[in-house]
Amino acid sequence: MMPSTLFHILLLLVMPPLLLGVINKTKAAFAGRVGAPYLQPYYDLARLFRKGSVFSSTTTWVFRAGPVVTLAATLLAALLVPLGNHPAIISFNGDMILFAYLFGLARFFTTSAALDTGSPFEGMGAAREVTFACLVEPTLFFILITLARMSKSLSLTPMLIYPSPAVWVSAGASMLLLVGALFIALLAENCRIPFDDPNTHLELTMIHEVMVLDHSGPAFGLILYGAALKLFVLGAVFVNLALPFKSGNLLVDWVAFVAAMLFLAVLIGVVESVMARLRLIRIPQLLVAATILSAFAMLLIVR
Amino acid sequence: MLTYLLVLLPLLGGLIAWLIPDNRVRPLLLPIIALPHLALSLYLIATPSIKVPGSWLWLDPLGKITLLAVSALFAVCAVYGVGYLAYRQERSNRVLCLGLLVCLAAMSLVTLCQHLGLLWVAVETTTVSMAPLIYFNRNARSIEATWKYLLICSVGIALALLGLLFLAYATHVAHQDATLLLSDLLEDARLLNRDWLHAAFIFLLVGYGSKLGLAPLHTWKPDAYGEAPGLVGALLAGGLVNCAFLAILRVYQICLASVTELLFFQQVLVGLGLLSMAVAAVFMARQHDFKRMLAYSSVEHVGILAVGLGIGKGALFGVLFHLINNGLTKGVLFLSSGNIHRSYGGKTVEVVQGALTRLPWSGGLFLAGFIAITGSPPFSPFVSEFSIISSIFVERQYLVGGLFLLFLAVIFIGMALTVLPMVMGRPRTDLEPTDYRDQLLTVGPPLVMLLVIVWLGVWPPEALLQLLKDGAAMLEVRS
Amino acid sequence: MVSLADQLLVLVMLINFIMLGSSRMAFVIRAVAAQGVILGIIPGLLHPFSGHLLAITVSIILAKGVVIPYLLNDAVRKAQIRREVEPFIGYVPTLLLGAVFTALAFVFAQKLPLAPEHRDLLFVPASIATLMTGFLILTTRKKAISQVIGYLVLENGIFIFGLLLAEAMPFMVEAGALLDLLVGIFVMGIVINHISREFSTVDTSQLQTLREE
Amino acid sequence: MVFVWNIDVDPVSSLLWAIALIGLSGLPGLLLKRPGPGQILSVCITACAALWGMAGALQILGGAPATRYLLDWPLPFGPSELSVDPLSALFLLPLLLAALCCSLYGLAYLPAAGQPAVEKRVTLFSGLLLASMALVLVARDGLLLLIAWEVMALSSWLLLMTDQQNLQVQRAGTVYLLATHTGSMALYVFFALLKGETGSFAFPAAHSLALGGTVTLVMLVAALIGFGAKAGIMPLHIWLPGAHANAPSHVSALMSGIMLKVGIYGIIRAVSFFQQLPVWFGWLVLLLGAVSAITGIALASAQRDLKRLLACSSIENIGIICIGLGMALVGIQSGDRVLAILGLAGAFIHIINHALFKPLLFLGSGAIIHATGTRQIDRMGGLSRILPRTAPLFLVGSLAICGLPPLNGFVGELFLYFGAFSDGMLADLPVIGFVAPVLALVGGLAVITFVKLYGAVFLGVPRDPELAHGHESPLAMLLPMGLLAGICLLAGIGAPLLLQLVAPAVIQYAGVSPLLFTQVAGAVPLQQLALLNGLLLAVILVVWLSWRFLVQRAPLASSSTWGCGYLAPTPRMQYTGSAFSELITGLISGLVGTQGRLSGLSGAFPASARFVSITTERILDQMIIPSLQGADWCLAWLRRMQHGHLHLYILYVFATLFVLMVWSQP
Repeated sequence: MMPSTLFHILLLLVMPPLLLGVINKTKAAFAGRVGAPYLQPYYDLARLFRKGSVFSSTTTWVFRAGPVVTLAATLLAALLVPLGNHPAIISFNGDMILFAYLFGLARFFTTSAALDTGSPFEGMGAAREVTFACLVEPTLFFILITLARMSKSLSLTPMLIYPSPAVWVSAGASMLLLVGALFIALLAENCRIPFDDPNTHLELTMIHEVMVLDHSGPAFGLILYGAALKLFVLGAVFVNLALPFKSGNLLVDWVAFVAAMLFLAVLIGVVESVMARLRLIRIPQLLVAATILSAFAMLLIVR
Repeated sequence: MLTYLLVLLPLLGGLIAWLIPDNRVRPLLLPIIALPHLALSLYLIATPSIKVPGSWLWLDPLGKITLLAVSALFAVCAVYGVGYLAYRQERSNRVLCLGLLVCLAAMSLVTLCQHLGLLWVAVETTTVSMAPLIYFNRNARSIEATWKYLLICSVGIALALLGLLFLAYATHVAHQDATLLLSDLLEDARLLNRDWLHAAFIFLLVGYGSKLGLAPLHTWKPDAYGEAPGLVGALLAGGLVNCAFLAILRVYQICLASVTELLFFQQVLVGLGLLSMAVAAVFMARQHDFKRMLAYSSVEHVGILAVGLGIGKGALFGVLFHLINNGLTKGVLFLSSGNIHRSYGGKTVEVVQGALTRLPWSGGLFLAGFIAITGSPPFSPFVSEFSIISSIFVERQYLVGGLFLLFLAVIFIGMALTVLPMVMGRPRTDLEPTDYRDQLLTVGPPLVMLLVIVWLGVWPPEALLQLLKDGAAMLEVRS
Repeated sequence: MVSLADQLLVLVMLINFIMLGSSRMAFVIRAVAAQGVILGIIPGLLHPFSGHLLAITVSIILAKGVVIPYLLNDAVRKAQIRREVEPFIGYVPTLLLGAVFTALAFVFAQKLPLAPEHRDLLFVPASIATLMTGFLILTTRKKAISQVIGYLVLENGIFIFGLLLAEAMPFMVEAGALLDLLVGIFVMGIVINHISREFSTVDTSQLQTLREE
Repeated sequence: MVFVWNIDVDPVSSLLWAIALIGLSGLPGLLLKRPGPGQILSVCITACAALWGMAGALQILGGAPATRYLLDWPLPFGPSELSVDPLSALFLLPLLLAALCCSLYGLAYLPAAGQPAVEKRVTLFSGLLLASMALVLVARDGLLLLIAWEVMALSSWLLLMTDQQNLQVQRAGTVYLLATHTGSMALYVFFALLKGETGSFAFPAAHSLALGGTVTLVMLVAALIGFGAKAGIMPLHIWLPGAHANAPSHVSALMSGIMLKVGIYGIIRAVSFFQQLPVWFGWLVLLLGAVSAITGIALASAQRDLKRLLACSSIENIGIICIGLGMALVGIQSGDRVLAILGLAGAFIHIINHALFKPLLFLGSGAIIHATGTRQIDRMGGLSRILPRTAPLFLVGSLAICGLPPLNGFVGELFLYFGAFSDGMLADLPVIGFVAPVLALVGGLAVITFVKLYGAVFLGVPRDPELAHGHESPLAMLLPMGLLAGICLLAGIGAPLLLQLVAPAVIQYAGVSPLLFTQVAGAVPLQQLALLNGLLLAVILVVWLSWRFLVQRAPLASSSTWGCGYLAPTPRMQYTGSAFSELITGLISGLVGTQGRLSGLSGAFPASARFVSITTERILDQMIIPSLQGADWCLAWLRRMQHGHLHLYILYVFATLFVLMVWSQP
C-alpha cells in the first residue's frame, strides 16, 4: 500500500503541468504547427522560480498571500480526490463539502490579490471570476448530491469510485447529463475556451489571465502551478465519472488513470481548437444550462 | 358633610376668582383650590363610603374612580395653569379661572350623583361652563369651534334629557311611581316596560355619546380640541370625557339590571366603538395639525372604552383602568403640546420641527406621551389596553379583536408620521422662535403625570387595583 | 281641563308651523316666547295646585316667556342681525317637511305603548312634532340665532313630554334644567355677539374654516 | 422586584442579577453631572456582569439545574415566571459577549468628550436594550416577554435615533418604529389567544398545547409575523437595512448580531408549545429561509453603503438559520430524528457564529467610518494602509461570514449540508436535498459580496484623496474586534467546541436521547475538520516559506502597477465596488435594480458629464410603497366627512338616532 500512496502523491505533484503541455501540443497540432515540447510548462515553472520579483507599490501583504493561499488550498483539495480506482489520501464523510469550499477560499484570495493591485483590468477579471464561479457552484453541488444518492455515501472516494460500466448501463441517461454538466463546470472553473482564453488577456477574455497580470517571478510560478493542479484535480473527478475503467490490479489502474487524464487533456485541446470563445453575455446562460442539466440528472435518479 | 364640600369648595373658589381684580394673582387661586380638592377627594376615596338609602349624593366605586381621575388631572392642570397664564398676560383670565373652577365643581358633582336627573344637570353644567374656555384665544377659529361645540353638545344633551324622560315614563307605564333615583331603577329594572326602556337607552346613548365624542357624534371634537388652549384641551379630553363616560356607565348599570336590554346595548357599544376607532384611523393619517390629531386620538380612546364596555366580563377592569390612564396621558400630551404651540407660535407640522432640539423637555414629554398613548410598556395605557385586547380574544370575539388591532396599527402609523417629524430633525431657521422657554411650572406638571403613568404601568398600588376591581364588580352580570 | 290642554297643544303645533313659515326674525322670537308661555300654563291644567307646581309654572313662564326672548332680542340688536331668517331651503319645502313630520308624529304616537290615561291625549304627538320642528330649524336655517331658536323648540318638545310626568321630575331637577337652559342660551347669545363681531355676519354657513382638507 | 429565593446563588440567579446590573448600568451616569465617568463606570459594570452571566449560562449549558423564579407583581395578569433553560442560555451567551465587546467599543466610538449631549442617553439605552433582550430570553410568560419585547424595541429605536437631526436617520427610524410596533400587534394576538386557550399567559410546557386547527394556524402565523418581522425574514425585512445602517456602529452590531436572534428565539420558543405542528409549517419556514438567504445576499451584493451591505447580509444569515430551523421542524414532524438534529445543530451553531462575526464586521465598519467619515464604499480604497490593525481583523470576519474554512462560519453550514445530503441520499423524495445547491449559490454570492467589500474598502489605493489621511482606531475599539476575531478563529479550528455548546439545547428541543445525538452529530467529521484546518494552516506555512526562499534568492524590485501599457493611471480608474458587482447585479435585476442616470452629455464638445446610479429595492419600491399610496388616497376621500357644515353635523346626530331606532326594531 505504501508505495502506491507515495506514487499517488508524486503523481499529484508532478503530473499537472504535463496536462497543459499536452493541451498546447494538441492545439498546435490542430493549427498545423509543431508546437512547444510536452514538458514546456515545467521549463516555464523552473525559469519563473529562478526569476526575481517585481511588486507594485500599491500592493500589500494580501497581494503576496494570494498565490500562496490559493496553491495551499488547491493542494489540500487535491488530497481529497481519488485518482482512478485509488482512494484519496484523506477521506471522510462530508469531505466533498470541504473540497468545494477550499476552492472558494482559493478564489477569495486570488481575487483579493487582484484587487490589491488597484488596476482596473485586474478588478474586471476578479469580478468576472467570482461571478462565473458563483454560477458554477450549484452545478457542482447537484452533481455531488446526485453521486451521493447513487453511491449511498457521503465521501468523495466512494462517490467517485462507485461509477462503473455497470452504472453507465443502468443509469446511463443521468450519468450522461452529469458528465456533460461536469465538463462545462471543468472548463469554466479552469478558465478554458469557450469561457476564457488562457493564451491572451484581451479585454473580452479578461478573467483568469488578467487577474494575475501583476504577479511576477516565483509568485507567478505558484499561480501557474496552482492552475495546473486545479485542472488536474477537477480532471481527476471528471475522469472517474466519465471513464470508469477499473480492474482490481493496482498497476493497471494507475496506467488506466494516467491514460485517461492524458485523453482528457487531448479532449480539452480539441475543444479549444474547434470552438470559438463565447460572448461574455452568453457565458452565464451556458452555466445556468449546466445547472439545469445537473438538476435533471438528479431528478432522473430520484424517479 | 365632606361630600358637599367637594362641590362647594370649587364654587367658592370660582366666586373668589371672579372677585380678584389682579390678572397676575388670580391664577394662583387655581392650585390653592385644586390641591385641597385633590387631598379631599383622596381622603373620600380612601374612606369606605356608606350608602344611605334614597340619598342622591354618595360615592360608589365607579364615582370614586372617575373622581380620582378628574381631580388628579385638574390638580396638575391647575399648577400648570399658573405657569401658562404667566405667558398669557395679554388678556384677562377672569372668565378662564371662573370657568375652570365651576367646571371642577360640576365634574365633582357628576361623580357624586346617584340621581340621573341631577347627573344630567351636572353634565350639562360642565358643557356650558367649558364653552367660554374654548373661546379663550378670542379669534375667528376659536369662536367657530366654541359655537359648534356648544350647539352639538347641547342638542345631544337635550336628547339625553328626553331619554331620561322615557326612562321615567317606563317606570310610570309599569305602574311604579316614576323615579330617576339610580338605586330604585336598579331594583325594579326588570319590571319596567321594555319598549320605553329601549328607546330611553338609545336616546341616552346618543345624548351622552355626543358629549363623549363617539363617532359619528364626534364632529365637534377636533375643532374644540384644536382651538382650545392646551390646558383646556387636557380637561376636555381627561375630565369631560370621563364624566360623560360615567353617565354612560350609569345607563349601562340599568341595562345590566334589566337583563333583556343588555345584549343590544353591548352590541351598539361595540359597533360605535369600532366605528370611532375607524374614524380616528382615517383622520389620523396625514394629520398636519397636532392638536386636531390629539382630538382624534381622544375619539379613538373613547372608542376603545366603548368596545371594552361592550365586551364586558374581563374587559371591564381594563376599561376602568383605561379611563384613568387615558385621562392622565392625554394630560401629558395636551400640556406639552401647549408648550410646543407657545414656542413655535403654530400647531402644524409644517411649522413645528425639531422640537427635541428647541424644547428638549416639552418635546421629550410629547414623544413619551405619544409612545404611552399608543400602548407601549412601561406606561400604564399598555396594561389597560392589553387587558382589553386579551379579554376580547378570551371572549372569542375574533372579528372584533382583529379589527381592533388593525385600527390600532393604522392609528399608530398615522400618529407616528405626524409626531416624529415634529419632535425630530432641525427646527426651521426661517421662523423666529417666540419668547417661550421651558421652565419648572410648565414642564414639571406634565412630567409628574408621566411619572405617575410609569408608576401605574409598572407597579400599580394595591388600593387602586382593589378600587378598580370593585368598580368592575358593579358592572358584571350577576346571575 | 285636560281637553283644554289638548287645545293648547294644538296651538303649540300651529306655532311650530308659524316658525317654519315666517321670514321675520323678530316674529319668530315672539312665537317662541308664546310657545314658552303656553307650555308654562299647561302643567297648571293637568295637576292639582301645589307650591311645587306654582314654582314650576312661574319659573317656566319667566324663563321661556320673558328672559330668553329678551336675551335673543338683545343679541339680535347687539349683533345688528338683518331681519330675515335666510333658510338653506325655501319656506314652502320646510313647511311641507314640517307637515310630513307632524303627520308621522301622530302615526308614530299611535304605535307607542302609552299609559292608558295618556292614550287619547295629544301630548306625545305634539312633543314629537315639536321636536322634529326644532330639528328642522336647526338643520335648515343659516343664521346662528335661528339655530338657537331651533334648539329652544327642541327643548320645548322635550318639555311637552316631560309634562306627562311632572312629579317624576323633582323640583330641584326642573330648576336645574331650566337654569342650564337659561345659561346655555345666555352663553349662546354672547357667542353670537362675538360671531357677528368676528365675521360681520351670523350666517353659520360662513363658519367652515375648521375642517379636514 | 420581589424574587422568591428558594436556594442560594445558582446560575439562573446570577444571570438574573447580571441582567439587572446591565440594565441599570446607565443610571449612575445620569446622576453624575459631568459626562464621562458615568460611561466608564457603566462599561465596568457591564463587563463584570457580562462575565458573571456568561459563567452562569455556561453552567446551565453544562447541565446545572434550572431554578424558576417568580416575579409577583400586582399587574392584573398574574405573577410572571423567569427561568433559563439550555435554549435560553444558548442565546444568552453570545448576547453577553456582545454586551462586553460593544460597551467597551462604545467607550471610544462615542466618547463622552466628543458628544456630551448623547453620551448619557446612549449609555443608558444600550444598557436597557441589552437587559430587555436578555429578559425576553429568560421570560417564561407572555406578558413579561411582551413588556421586555416592547422595551427592547423602544430602546433600540431611541439608540437608532442618536443622530436624530439627520433626515436619513429620521426616515430609517420612523420605518423601523412602524414595522416593529405593527409586528408587536401580531404578538398581542398570539399571546391573547394563548391566554384564551390555556387561561393564563404562562408558557405551557413544551409540546403540551393541543388546539383546534384554526386557532393553531392563526397563532403560528401570528408568531411568524410578530417574531419574524423582528428577525427580518424576507418579506418583513423592509425596516432592516435602513435601521442597521443608520444606527451607531456598536448599536448596529447589537441589533444585527443579537436582536435578530431574539426574533428567531421567539419563533423557536413559540413553536415549541405546540403538541402537533401542521406539516406545512416546517416547509414554510424552510421556504422563507431559502428566499431570505438568496434575496438577502443578492441585495447585499448590490449595495454601495458599507453598513447597508452588512445589514442585507444579516438577512441572508437569518435565512440560513431559518433553513436549518425549517429542516429541523420538517424532521420533527415526519419523525426523522437525524434531520431534526442536523437542522437544529446547524441553525444553533450558525446563530452563535453569526453573533460572532457580524458584530465583528459592524465594529470594523465603525472603525472605518471613524477613520474616513463616510459609508460610501466607492469613495474608499487602500484603507489597509491607514488601518493596519483593523484590516486583518475585518478580513477574518469576511472569510468567516463567507463560510470559508478554516473559520467558524463553515461549521454551521457543514451541518446543514449534511442534513441536505443525508436527505438527498436516503429520502424517497429528496426535496430538502435542494438545500445544498441553494446554500452553495448563497455561498458563491457571499464570496462576491465580501471580496467586493474587502477589496474595494481596504485594497488598492484611495479613490478619494481626502480619505487618504485617516487614522487607526484607539485600543478600546481594536480590543473587542480582536477578541471576536480570535473567537471566530478558535471556533473554526476547534469546531467540536461549538458542538459541545449547542448539544444540550438540541437534545432538549428535538427531544432526543443524548446517545442518539452523539451518534448523529458524531457522524459529522468535526475532528477531521479540525485536523484539516490545522493541516491547511501548515500547508500554507510551508508554501509561504518556500516562496519566501525563492523570492529572497532573486533580485526584488518595486514599481507602479502594470497598466497594460497605459502610463498615467489614476486612483479613480480603479474598479469600484459597484463596478465589481455590476455583472451579478445585472443577472439578478429582478430582485434589486440599479438605476443609472447620465447627465449632460450633448453637443459637439460636451462639458464634463457625471453618471449617477442608485440601488433600488424592488419589494419596497414596487410593492409596499404603491400600496400605501393607494390606501392614503382612499383615506383622503373619506376625510371629506369632516366638512365643517354645522347643520350636517347635527344631521349626523339625528341620523345616528334614527339608525339605532331602526336597527333595534325586531
